[in-house]
Amino acid sequence: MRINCPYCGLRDLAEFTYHGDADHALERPEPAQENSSAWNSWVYDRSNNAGQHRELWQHTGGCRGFMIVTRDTVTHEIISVEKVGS
Amino acid sequence: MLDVFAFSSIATGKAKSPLLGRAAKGSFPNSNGNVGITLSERFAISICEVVAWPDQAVAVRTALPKDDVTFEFASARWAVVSERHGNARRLRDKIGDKGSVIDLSHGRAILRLKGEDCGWVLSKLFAIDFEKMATKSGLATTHHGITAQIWREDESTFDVIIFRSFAAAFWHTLTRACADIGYEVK
Amino acid sequence: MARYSSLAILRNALSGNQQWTPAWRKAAPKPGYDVVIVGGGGHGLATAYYLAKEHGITNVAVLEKGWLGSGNIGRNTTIVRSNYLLPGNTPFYEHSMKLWEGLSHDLNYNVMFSQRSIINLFHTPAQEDDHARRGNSMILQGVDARFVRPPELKRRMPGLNVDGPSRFPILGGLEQPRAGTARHDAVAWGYARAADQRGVDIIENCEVTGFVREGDQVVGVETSRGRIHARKVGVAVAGATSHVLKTAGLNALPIESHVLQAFVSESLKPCLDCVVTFGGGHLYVSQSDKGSLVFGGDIDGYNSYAQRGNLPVVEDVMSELVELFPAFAKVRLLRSWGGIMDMSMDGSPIITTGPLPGMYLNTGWCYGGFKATPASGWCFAHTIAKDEPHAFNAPYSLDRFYRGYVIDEKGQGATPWKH
Amino acid sequence: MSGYRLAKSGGQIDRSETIGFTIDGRQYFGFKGDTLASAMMANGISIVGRSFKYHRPRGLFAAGTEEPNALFTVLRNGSREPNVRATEIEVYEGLQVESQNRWPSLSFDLMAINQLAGKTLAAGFYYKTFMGPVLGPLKGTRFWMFCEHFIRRAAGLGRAGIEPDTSRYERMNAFCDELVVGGGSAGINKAMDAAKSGKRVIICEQSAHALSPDQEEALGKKGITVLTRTTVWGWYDGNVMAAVERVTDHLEKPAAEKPRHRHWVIRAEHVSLCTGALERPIVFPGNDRPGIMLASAADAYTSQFGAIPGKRIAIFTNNDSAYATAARLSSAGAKIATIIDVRAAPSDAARTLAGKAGAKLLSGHAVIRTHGGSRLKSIDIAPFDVSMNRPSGASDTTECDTLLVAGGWSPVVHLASQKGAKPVWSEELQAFCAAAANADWSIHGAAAGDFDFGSNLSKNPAPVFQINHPGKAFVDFQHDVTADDVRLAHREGFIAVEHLKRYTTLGMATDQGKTSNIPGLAIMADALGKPIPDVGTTRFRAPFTAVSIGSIAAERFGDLLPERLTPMHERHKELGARMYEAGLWLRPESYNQPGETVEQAYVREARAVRAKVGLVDVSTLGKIDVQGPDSAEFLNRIYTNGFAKLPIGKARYGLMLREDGFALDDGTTWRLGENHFLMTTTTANAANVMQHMEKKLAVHWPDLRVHLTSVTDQWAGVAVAGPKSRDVLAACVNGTTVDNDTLPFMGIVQGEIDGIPVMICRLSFSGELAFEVYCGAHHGQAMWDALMLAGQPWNITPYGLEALGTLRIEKGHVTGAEIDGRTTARDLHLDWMLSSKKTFIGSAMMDREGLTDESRWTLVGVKSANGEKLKGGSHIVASENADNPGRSLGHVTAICYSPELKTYVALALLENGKSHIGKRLFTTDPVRTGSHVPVDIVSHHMVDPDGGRMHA
Repeated sequence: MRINCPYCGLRDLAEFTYHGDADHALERPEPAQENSSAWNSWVYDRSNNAGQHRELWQHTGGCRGFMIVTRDTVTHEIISVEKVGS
Repeated sequence: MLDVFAFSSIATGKAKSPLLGRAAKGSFPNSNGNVGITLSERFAISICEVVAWPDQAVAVRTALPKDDVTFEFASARWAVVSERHGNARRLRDKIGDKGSVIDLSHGRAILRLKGEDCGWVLSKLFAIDFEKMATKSGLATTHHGITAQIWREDESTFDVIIFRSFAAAFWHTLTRACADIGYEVK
Repeated sequence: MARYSSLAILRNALSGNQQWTPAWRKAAPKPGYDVVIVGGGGHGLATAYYLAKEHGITNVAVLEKGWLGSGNIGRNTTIVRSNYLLPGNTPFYEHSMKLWEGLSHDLNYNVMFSQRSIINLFHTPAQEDDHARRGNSMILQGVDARFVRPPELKRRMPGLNVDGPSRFPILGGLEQPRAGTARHDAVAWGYARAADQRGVDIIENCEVTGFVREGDQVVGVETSRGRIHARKVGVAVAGATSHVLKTAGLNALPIESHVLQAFVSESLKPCLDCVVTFGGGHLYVSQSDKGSLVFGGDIDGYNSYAQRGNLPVVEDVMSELVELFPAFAKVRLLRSWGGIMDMSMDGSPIITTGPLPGMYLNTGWCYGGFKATPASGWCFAHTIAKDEPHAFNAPYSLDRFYRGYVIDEKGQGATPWKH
Repeated sequence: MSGYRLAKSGGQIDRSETIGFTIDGRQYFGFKGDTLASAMMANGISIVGRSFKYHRPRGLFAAGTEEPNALFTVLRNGSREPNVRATEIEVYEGLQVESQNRWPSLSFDLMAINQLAGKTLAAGFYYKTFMGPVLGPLKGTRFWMFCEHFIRRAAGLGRAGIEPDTSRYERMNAFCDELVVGGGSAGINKAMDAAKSGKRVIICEQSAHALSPDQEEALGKKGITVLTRTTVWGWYDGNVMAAVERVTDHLEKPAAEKPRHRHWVIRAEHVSLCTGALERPIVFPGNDRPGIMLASAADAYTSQFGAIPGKRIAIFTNNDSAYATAARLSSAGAKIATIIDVRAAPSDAARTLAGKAGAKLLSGHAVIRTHGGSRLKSIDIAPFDVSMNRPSGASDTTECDTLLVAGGWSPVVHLASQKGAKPVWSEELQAFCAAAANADWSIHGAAAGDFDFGSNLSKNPAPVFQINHPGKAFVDFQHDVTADDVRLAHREGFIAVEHLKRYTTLGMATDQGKTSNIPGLAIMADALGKPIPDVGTTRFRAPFTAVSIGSIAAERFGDLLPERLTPMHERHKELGARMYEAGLWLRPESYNQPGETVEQAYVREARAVRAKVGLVDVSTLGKIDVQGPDSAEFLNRIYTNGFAKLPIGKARYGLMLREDGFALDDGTTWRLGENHFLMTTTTANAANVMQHMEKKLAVHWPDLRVHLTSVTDQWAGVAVAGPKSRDVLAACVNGTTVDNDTLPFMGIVQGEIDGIPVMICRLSFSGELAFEVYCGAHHGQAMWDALMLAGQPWNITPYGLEALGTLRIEKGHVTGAEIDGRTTARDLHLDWMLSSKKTFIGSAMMDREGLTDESRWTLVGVKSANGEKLKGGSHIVASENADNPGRSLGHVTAICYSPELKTYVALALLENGKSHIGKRLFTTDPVRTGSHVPVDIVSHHMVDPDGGRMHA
């Protein structure tokens, strides 16, 4: 697999670090001092889609930037890559 | 306020290369007697990282000195290599509060490869398309978890910037990769 | 159906092997069952078998979307062990080990469970203490464990890089002598045959497409071969768990699906008599009866439902094998494949009632599914029959995550790809 | 003796150069350019291998990667390479090979008695027996393991060596617009076209000589990279192609710096598969006798090597291609006696060729039996009815020493299948072809089913895959899978193609079923009464052909594994330190003096620190430069305790949690300026913590203006610890004083040591008065020397990890051994660091019942009650009876001999630890030493609990 880093361009899988479901990661609940079901499910529950999956990758072996990769988990085909926050 | 740049000085004459005693100088031809590549360490020069705030990237880019090896290896993040001492301070003055300057002169080692076959040798170690890499350009990549920055000075000259603590191990790997070309250590 | 025995083999040999009958009936779905198990893999088949054997529940169907045993039961590296560290895990896996030890007789099917032992190598004093801690934990919970030192390792594994120069000098190993390997396909076939003999319907090429509900209650499943009613529905579909439960409206679970690659070399004369694991990375290797080295390492590390992995992990695994056995550099890789692991948030499984009334869930096996097959089926059968977990699987509840009673052998927290 | 060499022809060999080689120690000769297979044929060798199960004698069957029988072990420089196909071994002077899976010899193999067991060894017989008694000494798994012992010895092919393989393996990264797989005419055309349109082209050809020197030159002229002896074996996501180049296997004396194999990783914009097609056999009784081979093989041996398989040749075919072969063979000088064609009426073109070959044509016939021992002597031919697919009359015997079989052709679609293109059945070709390609790839020539056997010859075979007649008819030669085995699998319900494969082991041998998959499927389809495509086909997976494990591992093992060295590494070695690997770092474990044990060394070192002064290299600590106006706020969110109000020039000990509320890491962070911090992490966690914080900034707090940079390598660090540490610094530091006012606890000052700029922070891991001195890494060695010199009056003692551990255990300071990813701040008595005035990472999750449960294992101190040594990894139990210790209450995390307390002590995680303080328990180590020691449970602060010393 190769990922098209928004800054460095197309690079090998080995240069990247996986950080899991992006939509999930971006929905961090409001900081709190008490536990809540929102926090519980944010920390532990995943949609784990079969098919298109928006996921967070970091180019640790390059620019160290974070990107959201839309990838088909059934075929491994990468549909799009966007810089986080863009 | 502590003056962190005080530590970047390498002009004390007490600085020791991480390759000291590990990189035997001399010629190591291949079995046909050829020497196709020259290796050397660019030691005791200034290496800095400059990082701009997102909204200051353009301003910093224009503010950066042109005379040095300067390349943006990550978005709004530059490596600046210079023979000039105290370069960190100079950069700090140039960019002010548009970003940060981190002096890494002690934290990195720079190896220079010279020769027609640099591409062949580097391709053994890095998954980079060197045929397409422009001269006077640089990038960040990795070799089995050893992060590296690579600068192409000209058609047949490359600088590889690696973490100091990995220098000895990487040197060993690099010379192995050069063996079939034959190499000389300057 | 005829019992299997050497006599039966002779008898059939004389009649040109014409008398053998199918190992299990190709059953067609009935309109309804007491229990429907979704998933015709090792765990589902074992569950059906123990429902019949231990609880007398024989009006059971096992639904498999493809061919029987097409999932991880036939895609693993066949290692059976119970050398766990944490109290939450050990009793369950040790129960599994005890079931393994009698399985071939129990099923009248030789699953070739060979207790050739597993040795976890360690390479630093700190690792040695960690392994001692694990070994002591095992012994204190009645599991066999011993330390092995380099001279014995050298004797037992002549090719092992014991005294050669290495960045990972081998200081010794933690051995579980009762551990070993089994013939993975035979486990699925053996359970299928034995369950079938007790009246269980095994229905292949029957994909579950939804759950039949009466209010909250699950009362059956919709399948590619029609609606099938059931008083209870057990789900044991490993990597497909999230996918299947979405059809019941459950859109988020503490599970991610990841691909794990496995590898076999060309066949060799016997050169490795036990299972051995490398402490300098992540590698486990044994030699099959056919002579192939069977080995694997880390999961690829990104969500995947494709039974196919990528090159970086292949390179990692090969390099660790050569680091351990330098002579194997000249052995050749024959085949590789991928399986979809149901990775849980703490690296430990889930065997529970629910999450919906009438539904029962068995998932989260990470790497550990094969060795767990008998106990998983046994405990899941108990949970389905009695509507409550057995003491062995009580720790494997679904709410343990939210309540904070995680069982985290690797101490990695809720990052499934690091377990 | 049947095979022989023609007087002339053989495009690939150089008759002017004779090559000597040995098989099982016996000397043979061939020509330069020969493969071991062609040389054996020319030498008249008939038996080239023994089968897996029955040890039947087998001869050459093919000429390429599909060869199932001729496997040898290549011996070189004392290392062994087993299972190499003779068809792929290029002979060189002095080549030594060993035959396999036979005892005592290939021609006479005692294991062949297995054949007597005959039908009892049918598919799946293992599953039905060897279960043994339910009771007695052989109960459980014992009986099976007893039998298995012998089964394992009988199984297996070649023997792997145990001597390390000293060959070099190399990795090569490549990029191209067009990767052409296969150097046949289709491949060459494809490569040329692509090059013409200005593309960067790589062409890979697995054999040595398929490309003529002229062709190679022509391709080279176009700027095409030509890789011969290179097999593309794996197709990974994103057109990342894995290939292995056999660089020196064929050389007598390879240059030392050349790799044996080169592991190519080729990223291709587009891949053109020109992988050709493989001929497949017809399955009939006795079809495995030496002398029976594929027609295409005989064709190759004759044209490339001038080697003829036999004196009197018969051909058995179901299609036209064999006629072209017959014509070529006879024009080369071979004697073609008979052509047996299952088809009633072969085409006129075919008949003409048969005539040309001077062969008697028996159309509408089939071979139903063969005779001979170590070599084919004769065959039985009977009339055959294609429509019935059965022999339809009495048979005649015909003499021949060679039978060439032509059962039609299968396009090589393995790589396409790896790519994910499911093969589709072609009724005309009676073969699986690749599915439609896409923008990533295309397929051409014979690989696309585009066969060309010669003018007017038909591409389409008769749908005959097996001659259904009594007798052992082999489908998979290497694994001895017979047609009857396939039928048995059907009888027992193993009809799914994967079940067939797994139950019979069909297609799982080293040839991966290249010649056996289709016949096997056909027999199952016949048994099911279904068309072949309805039975299905298995998905091909990497590798296409077996590839050396060493090549894939290239540059990732042995001396090429990277290690990290601190600036003071040379000094540690000079001082006789035992180095210890932590992460990738090499760190001093202890500085053993002559005759000292590790324990004596670390106790001496620790004593010196407590009594006077010692120094330790702490350069490996993770260091992260944190800059920006929001740095303080950022750290306030990352750490559980407050950092907003940390004054400039001060350091603070901080604790981080994970989002799930468990402890992540700890360390001190120094405030160097209003907007500038230097964070230290534990050595092992440096990378994790960096990623953790980068993710927070990028994903959760993009609004914060903070820059993070790893500066671990920029700083050399030395901790100077002990009551005399201040004196040592006072003696060598210029530019600042280090007294309590200038440099209070957790204070930071700047100065110089021997002209080297240094930063000094007064903090203590050992519990003594201590300072961490940092300087630029290039100066580390000089600074170390200066401190050693300055410390001489107090004979300053370098100390290693063991002593460092001892000091921190005594003091009750935690490290990775306690922060193990399962512990909470409370477990470690760090709850005083959990700020209630703010939220921070983990604050929402850290109070859940499971994390605050009374019964959790919490940190305590442990003292050996009788002075007996404690053992790392011991568990803690209540019973004094070593043989019946009861359940585990917890475990020790770190142990040492405490010079201060004059006994062995440990830190431990103990169930409801507080409740045991002051009690007598036992540490037990049954797995390793059997040690069972009475211990007193105490507070984890075992030395100087009120911290008087470090605040001195």
